Amino acid sequence: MSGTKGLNRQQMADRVAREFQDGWIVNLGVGIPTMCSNTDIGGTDITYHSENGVIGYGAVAAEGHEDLNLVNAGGQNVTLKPGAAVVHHADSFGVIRGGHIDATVMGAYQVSMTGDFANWKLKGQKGGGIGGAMDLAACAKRVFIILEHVTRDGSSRLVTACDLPVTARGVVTLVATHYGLFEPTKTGFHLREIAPGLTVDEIRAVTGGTLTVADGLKQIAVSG
Amino acid sequence: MSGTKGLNRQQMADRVAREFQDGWIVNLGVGIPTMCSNTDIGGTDITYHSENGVIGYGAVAAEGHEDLNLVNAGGQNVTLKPGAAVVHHADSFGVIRGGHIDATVMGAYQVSMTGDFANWKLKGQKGGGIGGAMDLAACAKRVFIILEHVTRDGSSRLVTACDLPVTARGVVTLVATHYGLFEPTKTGFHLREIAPGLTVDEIRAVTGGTLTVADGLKQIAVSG
Amino acid sequence: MTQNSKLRSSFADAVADIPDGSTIAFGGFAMPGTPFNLIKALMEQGAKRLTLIGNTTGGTQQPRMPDIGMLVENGQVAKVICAFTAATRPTEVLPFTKYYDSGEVDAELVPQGTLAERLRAAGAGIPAFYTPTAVGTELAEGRETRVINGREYLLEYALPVDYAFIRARTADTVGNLRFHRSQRNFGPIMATAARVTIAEIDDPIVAAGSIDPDDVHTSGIYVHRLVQVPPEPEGLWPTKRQARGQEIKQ
Amino acid sequence: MTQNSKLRSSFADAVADIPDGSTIAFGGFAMPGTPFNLIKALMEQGAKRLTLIGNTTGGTQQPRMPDIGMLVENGQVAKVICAFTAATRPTEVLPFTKYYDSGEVDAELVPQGTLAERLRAAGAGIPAFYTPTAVGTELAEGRETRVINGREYLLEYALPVDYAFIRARTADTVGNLRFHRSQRNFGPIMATAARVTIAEIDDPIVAAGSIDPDDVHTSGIYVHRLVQVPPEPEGLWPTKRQARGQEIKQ
Repeated sequence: MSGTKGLNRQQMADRVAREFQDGWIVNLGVGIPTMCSNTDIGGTDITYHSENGVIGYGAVAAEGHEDLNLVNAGGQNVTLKPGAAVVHHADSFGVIRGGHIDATVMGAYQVSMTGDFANWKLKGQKGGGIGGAMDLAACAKRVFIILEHVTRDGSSRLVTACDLPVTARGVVTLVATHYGLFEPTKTGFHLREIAPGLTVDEIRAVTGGTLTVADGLKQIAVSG
Repeated sequence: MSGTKGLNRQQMADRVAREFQDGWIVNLGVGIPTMCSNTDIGGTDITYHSENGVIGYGAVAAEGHEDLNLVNAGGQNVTLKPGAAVVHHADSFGVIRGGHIDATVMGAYQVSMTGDFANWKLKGQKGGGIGGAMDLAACAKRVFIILEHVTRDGSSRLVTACDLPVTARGVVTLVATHYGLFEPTKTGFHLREIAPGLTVDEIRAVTGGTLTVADGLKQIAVSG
Repeated sequence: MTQNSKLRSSFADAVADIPDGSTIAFGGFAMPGTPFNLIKALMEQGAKRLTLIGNTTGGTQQPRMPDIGMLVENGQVAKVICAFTAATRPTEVLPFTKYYDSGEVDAELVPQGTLAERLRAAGAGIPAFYTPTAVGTELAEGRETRVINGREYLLEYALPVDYAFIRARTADTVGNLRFHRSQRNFGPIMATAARVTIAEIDDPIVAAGSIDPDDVHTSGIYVHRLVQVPPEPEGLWPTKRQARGQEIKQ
Repeated sequence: MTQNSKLRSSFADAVADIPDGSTIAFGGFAMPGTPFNLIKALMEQGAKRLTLIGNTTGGTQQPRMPDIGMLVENGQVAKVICAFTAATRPTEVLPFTKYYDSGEVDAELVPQGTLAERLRAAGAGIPAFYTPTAVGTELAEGRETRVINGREYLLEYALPVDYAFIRARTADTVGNLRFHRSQRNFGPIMATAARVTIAEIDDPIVAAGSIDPDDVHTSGIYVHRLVQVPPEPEGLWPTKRQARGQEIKQ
């Protein structure tokens, strides 16, 4: 049932984006996390930062209106919001490492119940793709992870301990999967909200550690 | 004979300035060292750097034409040469500490024959005035010192070992006094050039360690 | 980007909530970049037991503009961290020095480049670094050093602050700043090192988007409160008369 | 400031003296700031046993622009230091990866922020620093860490380079640079870390004094050689066609 049941990609991004508070500085990883910037979160004023030093980027540029020297961390030609600023790479990671990022949203292969996560290296791979992930993971005030709940062969990506090389330890604030919204606790995952069409038992069967469930468990609000 | 015989202040500065090579980046300390920028050194192109982040400043501003937000390290309202750039304080000391300053010229209370010098704290003083001196001393490619050869009570400022707290150790390239131009060696000072009106014996009598003398000792050329 | 909420109508308002015991960094090297108006407001506000950071505590020039030394004289200061506790010229005596000599106020004397780098490190999430500066001097006595590639270096720690008081030429409503010439000095790095940055601004504050993003010196993410400097005499400016009347020695 | 002598008439001339065994840093994050023309010239120049530093070794996009991977394929590279030896998406295989997997070329994988800070440190005379990044990961295994204020940090060393190849929008004759938007990325810090910085410039080079000193992104003291990028097809530009034809994944 990987990806076919529960939330779609944009809905996962939407749910995470609704955590953002007015005035936050947010860094979005490549892939699904990027879709958080599509979410309508009312009058909330978010400053999006990308690793290459763009503070305050906006929507993807319309075709024919791209500035080829202006990209986000995913290499997309983006626009700038009024009040944007550009800094060099050391200053950009000064923003990150200095704790000035309120939230980062990243994809992952695995998240552990102790808040570790893995997203840079597959099993048996020599080397990997770290990019800015380790800096963001270690230093952002909140680390939100969006990932598929289970692997292609059906095993959980929400695990008691990562068996892939981790990106950082004990940092994950919140996890969104197709099935729900979870907080890593020391002993398992706490289901804060459930996706439409899923049951707690279905989720428990594919979640590492103990699954605890929020009182009066709410369903994730879905639009579209 | 302190200051009355030999070179005057501008002549000491001139002699040091004639060491500057085309293309050098130079930092001048407060006081006599600042006068190096008055010296006509032909077609030589020098970039003057000051601690507060001005790269490429020029002459002191004419009265009535001062920009009050533009000062050199001595707080004088200066002008900018074409091609100047301004950076912040951490970047400015990045220029210094990163070894990008070809020469710094500073005043001092004492210089030792091993290339130590002292210029930030008097005997018995609590605290002192360090400013950028320790960074410049430790990191510039060449440290040129201009100082009076003797103290008011007649003892030498060119000593075997500093008895004042040092600014840095083993860094002094060249020393200019009213009496001559000296290189610190391990065992004493090497007199490279002598000021008009002085004799080697007069200098030897007021110089710490062994005084060695350059073959075919030249007199310092003096204009004005 | 959060609009407008950063604007404050007065210096008094901008510093009103600063508690006793705060650590505050002041921009400025000689006159340029010194937040005279915010210092004055802090004197009126009266917070005590402060730790103050700046290049100097202020010089001997007359007429005197607000400086760290005045806050010391005002009995508000427990400690200063700066590159000068005495003047460069031994014959000159700083107003601050007697408070330090008597032990009334503590001081930590830091080489200027190390001071700048410690502030930058605090803002950039570097808890400690090595520097060649001050190795072999009294300042390194009893402290940790390390030999790297055959050279000895001194370990220095980041210097985070609660508040930064800075002065800039231009600001937009989201707090992006531009400095004019050597006004820049410590401003950008202190802003990154502070929990709360308060900037006094020379020119009328402009709309977000008025400063080209390539030309921003300090991003608004580091700037929390803006106060426009009013015309003299209400606002303090370094007038030509004042500039001429002094001999600034850094 | 030394005038005019920094201008080079061709990319070939600008890279002619680079010896075998050099360490070279390449600016660029995705397309912006990548010195395509200098990379191409280095391929033609043929220096070998190079250590190359960049954010990535180049992606899988077509048509391919000059990248570190091409220098690897050209047999010129002993080692790369970068933040990606594999693509972010496991399904994508970088041209570089097979050379690394076979052991033909060595690689040092460095978190992007640590890479940036190591370059900045080299330029700023900081031989080593501590960072929270990568603590508790495979990259920290067997390496020195230190607990500061209760948190564990990893010791990282400066990364000086012999040459930096960068691309900027504007330059004046003394080598002051301005970058356009995210073209800036690694350019300014690599310039400070290099013994010799070579910059390819989009726009016609202007006279010294044409760039306001407050608006210089990289001071000319860090820039040694300038080459104006000629119009296509002689000069390589990231054209819209090329930009559209790719999916860049950093």
